[in-house]
Amino acid sequence: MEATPIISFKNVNKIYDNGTVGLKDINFDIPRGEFLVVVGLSGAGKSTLLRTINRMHEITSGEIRIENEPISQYKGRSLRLLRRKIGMIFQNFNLVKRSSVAKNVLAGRVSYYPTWKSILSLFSAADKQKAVQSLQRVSLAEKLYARADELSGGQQQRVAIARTLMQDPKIILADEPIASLDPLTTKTVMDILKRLNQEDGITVIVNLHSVALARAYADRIVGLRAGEVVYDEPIGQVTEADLNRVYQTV
Amino acid sequence: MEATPIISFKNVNKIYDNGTVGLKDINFDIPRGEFLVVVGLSGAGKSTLLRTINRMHEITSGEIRIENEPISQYKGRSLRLLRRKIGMIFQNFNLVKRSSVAKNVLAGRVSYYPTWKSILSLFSAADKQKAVQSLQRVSLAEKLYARADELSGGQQQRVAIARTLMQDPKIILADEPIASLDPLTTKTVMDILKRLNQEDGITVIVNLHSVALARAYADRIVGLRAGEVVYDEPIGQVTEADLNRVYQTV
Amino acid sequence: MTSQVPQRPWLQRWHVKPIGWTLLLVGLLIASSRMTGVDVGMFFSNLGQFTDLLVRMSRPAWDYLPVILQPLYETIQMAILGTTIGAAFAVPFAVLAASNLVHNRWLRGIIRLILDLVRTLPDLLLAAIFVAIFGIGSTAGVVTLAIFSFGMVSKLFYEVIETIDMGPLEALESVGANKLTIIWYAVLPQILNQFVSYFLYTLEINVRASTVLGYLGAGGIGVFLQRSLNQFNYSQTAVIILATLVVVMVIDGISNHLRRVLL
Amino acid sequence: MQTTISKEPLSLTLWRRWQWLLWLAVVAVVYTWAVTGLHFTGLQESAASVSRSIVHGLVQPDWSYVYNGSGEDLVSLILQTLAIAFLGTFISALISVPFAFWAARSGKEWLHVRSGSGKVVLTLIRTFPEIVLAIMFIKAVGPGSYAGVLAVSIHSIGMLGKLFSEAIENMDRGAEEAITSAGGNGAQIFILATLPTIMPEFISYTLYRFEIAVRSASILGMVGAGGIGTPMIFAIQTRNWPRVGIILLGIVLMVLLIDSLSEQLRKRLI
Amino acid sequence: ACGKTTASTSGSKGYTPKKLTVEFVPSSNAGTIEAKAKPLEGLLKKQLGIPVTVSVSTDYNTIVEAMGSKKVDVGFLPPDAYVLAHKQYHDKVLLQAQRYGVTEPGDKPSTQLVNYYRSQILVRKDSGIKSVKDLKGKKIAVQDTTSTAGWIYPAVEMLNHGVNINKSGIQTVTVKGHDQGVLSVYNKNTDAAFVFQGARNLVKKDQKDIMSKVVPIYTTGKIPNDTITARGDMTDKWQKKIATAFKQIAKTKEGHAIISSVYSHEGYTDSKDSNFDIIRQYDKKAKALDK
Ligand SMILES: Nc1ncnc2c1ncn2[C@@H]1O[C@H](COP(=O)(O)OP(=O)(O)OP(=O)(O)O)[C@@H](O)[C@H]1O
Ligand SMILES: Nc1ncnc2c1ncn2[C@@H]1O[C@H](COP(=O)(O)OP(=O)(O)OP(=O)(O)O)[C@@H](O)[C@H]1O
Ligand SMILES: [Mg+2]
Ligand SMILES: [Mg+2]
Repeated sequence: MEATPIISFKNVNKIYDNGTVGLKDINFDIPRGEFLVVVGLSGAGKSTLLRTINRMHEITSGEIRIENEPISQYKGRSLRLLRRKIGMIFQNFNLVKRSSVAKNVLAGRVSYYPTWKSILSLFSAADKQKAVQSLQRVSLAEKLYARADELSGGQQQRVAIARTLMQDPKIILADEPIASLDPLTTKTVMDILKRLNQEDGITVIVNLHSVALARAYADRIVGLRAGEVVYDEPIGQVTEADLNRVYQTV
Repeated sequence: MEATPIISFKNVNKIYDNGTVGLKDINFDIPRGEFLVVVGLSGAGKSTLLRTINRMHEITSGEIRIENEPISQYKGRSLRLLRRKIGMIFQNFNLVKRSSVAKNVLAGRVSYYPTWKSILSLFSAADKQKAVQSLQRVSLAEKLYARADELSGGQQQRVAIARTLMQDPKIILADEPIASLDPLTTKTVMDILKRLNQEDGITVIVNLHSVALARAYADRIVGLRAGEVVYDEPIGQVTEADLNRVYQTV
Repeated sequence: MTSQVPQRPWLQRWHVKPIGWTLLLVGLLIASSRMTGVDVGMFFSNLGQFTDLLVRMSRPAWDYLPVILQPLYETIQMAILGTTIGAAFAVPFAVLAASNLVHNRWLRGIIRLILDLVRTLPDLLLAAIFVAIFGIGSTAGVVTLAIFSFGMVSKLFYEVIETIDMGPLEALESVGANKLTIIWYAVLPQILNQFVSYFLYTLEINVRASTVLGYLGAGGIGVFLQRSLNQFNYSQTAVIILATLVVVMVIDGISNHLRRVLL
Repeated sequence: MQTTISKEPLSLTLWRRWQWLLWLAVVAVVYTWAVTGLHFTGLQESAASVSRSIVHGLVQPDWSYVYNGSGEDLVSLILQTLAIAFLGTFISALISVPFAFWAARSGKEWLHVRSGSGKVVLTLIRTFPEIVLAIMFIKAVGPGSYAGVLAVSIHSIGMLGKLFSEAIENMDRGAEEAITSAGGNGAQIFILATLPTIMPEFISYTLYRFEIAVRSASILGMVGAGGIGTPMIFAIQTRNWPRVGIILLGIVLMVLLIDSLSEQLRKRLI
Repeated sequence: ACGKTTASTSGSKGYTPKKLTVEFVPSSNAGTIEAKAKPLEGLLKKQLGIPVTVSVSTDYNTIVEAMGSKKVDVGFLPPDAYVLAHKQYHDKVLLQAQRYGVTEPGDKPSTQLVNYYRSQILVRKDSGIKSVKDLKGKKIAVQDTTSTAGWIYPAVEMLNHGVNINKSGIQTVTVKGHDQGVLSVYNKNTDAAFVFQGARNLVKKDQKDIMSKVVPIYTTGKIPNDTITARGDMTDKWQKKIATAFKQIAKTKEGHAIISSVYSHEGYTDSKDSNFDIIRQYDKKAKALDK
């Protein structure tokens, strides 16, 4: 397992068009099957970091490798195949509110279909079955035909996770998946992520504000400040004092 | 001090127009100078409880007394005077985003002025001075002339607190004042509330999701579930098990 | 792993709603095509005739420009005054018609009825009536545009007011402020920039409308548009259209800029 | 409690105050220009008697015109107006979609050349007088409501395209991102995320434009492009106020009905 | 819906309509007009034996353009519009409308059918203006510069009397519609107005005393009445057929009632292009006024 990391950052820098430094000289590896939590103040660069992994953002310099392949070379179809194996979960769920849960979940499968089929919603029976199973994994199968905007926040986030599962991802990126959820729902969502990590061996990377949650779920915590890694320790060695360093204002 | 409670609920019920039970047979007293935290799941009735205290919501039956006066009789000017002595802080700050911080803070003072004066922004020099002082108490005086939407979440919440201070309130009601703030800002805001409670003797009632925070700041914790008080203990006697009862799903 | 998979509701399984809507739409389309004698083939076979005028307009007679400058100014002036008067009257009505500020349903209902009625009056008819009352000229144009703008702006305004964030209102209410103060402190700052942008939007519409109003004698550039058409002098028509275009684009530009500045 | 405030924000306010004055000056100049530039005519000597006969005519509408089976009565012509507006708006909505994507500004493009040119084209279409359009179409397909339909459908692109493109600019890109990150290609993103997200606004704007088209279809009557407009203009020109009255009544009822129907539709669809 | 008009046009033989489209624009000197097309449709169909569609417009530009693009076969055009249509598309005048003449004072209809009308210069009776010469330095309400009765004729004839409307200190105010011209004099907004003879009748309903307060000081020469004009490429046979049809219609009781009440035409008389040379002359003179 230690052989090659599934993701590795080498001297990665990201400068936004307006000059804001998003990431500064990022260097670290993520081994296969890890549950990594990224913490940091608002604006520290957590979202930026996550989004460079599936090329939703382009980096300015350096190199990101996934399964030992530099990702900057991917284009068109190969980029879509890369994205297919990386599931992404968003803070605000990003569902099509007016479509049914079934449709939203099946949308996670689009990259397995030719365009015309997916546009006409001609999904195979097997995939429909898979959608039901994905929803069952997040205990939401009974909402299959409900419209997404009829669901509560926690339920919507679970639909988003089910959608991600449809991709059969090797990596899941979750950008503050539990902000604005209540403690109970938070626990449900984090537990599901942990289970996916442990049962299916999916590598999970989560951005969180809450240090308490990070300590409860992570294998390893990375702290960002102003785009730089200021902290990177396995969970056994995390101390209060270290984490406070992350939350120091600049 | 134990003489009369500053707020007391007697058999309070609140049923919304659409039939939802907001509060069910609420009975408890809040002594002057207490720091009370209300916890409960989403939809438990925390906001409803808070809002009945300054009559932003009307109750259906029962009686609420403030300083031994039943508040249901107030109308028009007397109601405005009641509200003046109760400061309210909102989860989403409720600032006028496009106005300056100064204007937002001074708005807390309007009930001391006749309409025409407040509309022409003819505030006395003393009150302008007071606005600066209020901002200094929340360490934000340097933002006096900034526009509210230029501030970060934590700064906006501090402006909202400064606005409340302008009222010279005897009671502060805070409805999830720290949701969606990062841990550092959360601490700042909660510390300010605690200081107001201890230094000025203002009675503070805060709705919170986080049990950890509740235990850190409260004198006493009240737990709601489905509109009912299921838990009411001074901070010394709070146990994990008790709190879990609050978070049981129904 | 055993939670229940629901039955797909009957309505959804047979796509009742989408099919129903589609049938209704197609039915209406067929009916109205019948009624208006739509014939797709004819349009395309006569495309040449359609473009004929465009070709004749493609050589604008620039020497006509000085002639139309004065009426163009007049059009802008009428539009500015008409829009301003209309918008000024619209503000109090909009406040009274907004359901989140006025809870008295009767008052709101009556105000809305008035606004709806005003809005239905065709601008052509207004122009004709005011020309009859005020005689030919700017007054009739200004009054027509004012009433037309009033109807339009008041609706846009109260819809904006209804979408404002009620938070600051609550905050001020909880501070103990009265209605007028609340409107001044919590409502106005929130809607000001939308008001400005709707004002400019209406101004733009009014500038364009005056090309039609001129037909009825309400002054402005429309008189010259009609004259050029009556003389079949399309190169003059082109100049008029281009000049109006410039005015509209300037207003559009100001509006975009202000929106960005005021945002 | 020391109360000094740093100088910097104060000087900022000073500039703001100046800026405010500057704006005020500009506005004052504009209004002075507007007011002094126009020659106002006061109330005419004949205004009273004219108004009286207008009011008299309006309160005593010409009921015989409502329906007489000739196909040239109020009811038939109002139906015709509705048909023109409906078809015209429908066609326009379809054509507007590509225009809207053309004119919508997106972060990526270079110097906004694409969206800028799209916006200019839409403005040109909007500014192009409906009457001239109607003449062009009458030349192509002959006088009648068909020409009216075409004129409405082209003219409406100007406004619908603008509204649509603004909706696209302001839309929530979340769902698009989700499909992108699931590996969807451009067409899949468009059909599965963009369209469902934007549809309610498109429909709502189309209904709004339909209401406007109903009201302004009367303009087309001026040039013989069908609808209730022609008899209205004739009645006005010959000062036949009872006739104007009944037409006005018809238009008001029609527009009120359309407004409330489309309000219902909007609620139902969104 | 308008038939295969283009297909049947072949070379010099000319165009034979299978289906006739007629468009109508009200003349500026009609007292009553109605936006009615159907009655005439029926009458013409009976006479010609082919389907007929009639439509109405308030603006003659569309008729001329539609005739130019062969979408309209026959148009009712005012004289000035005819001149332009002839120049652009070689359309051909078939008939001129007849109306009863107008007699002063009081704009009463005469008993004689004529194929011309006249223009008048109106002033207030109490204004002291007695002749064209008195108009110098005054304010005159005129129609658009394309209007025959509301600008061209009176302006040119004033020049014949030595008063150049553009030079003699005269201020012109362009108004819309002859009724507005009458009213502007009545309301003292202007000192005089150019209108067609009989325009005062338009406002008689609203202003009962119009005939006594506002009076003509000058009446111009004859202006040819509205035309019935056909597409230039129509065969002679059909031109004749259509002309005869209209004349027949005007003679029947039912037909006369309709054309009189809807278009205020009383009859039709044959016409030829040279009848309009007078208009062309006036146009030329009117253009020269500016120089
Ligand atoms: N598209 C962009 N263009 C320019 N600057 C950006 C852009 N997106 C983010 N930034 C800036 O980059 C920095 C890092 O942003 P990022 O969104 O990664 O922070 P974050 O840690 O996710 O914060 P949060 O907790 O608020 O989500 C911030 O200063 C932000 O303002
Ligand atoms: N205006 C209203 N009309 C009808 N029902 C309402 C209204 N406001 C709240 N409710 C209902 O009353 C119950 C209590 O709501 P309340 O807002 O007090 O909950 P809460 O504890 O503050 O929840 P949260 O943590 O989500 O803010 C909920 O079931 C809610 O749906
Ligand atoms: Mg982020
Ligand atoms: Mg709440």
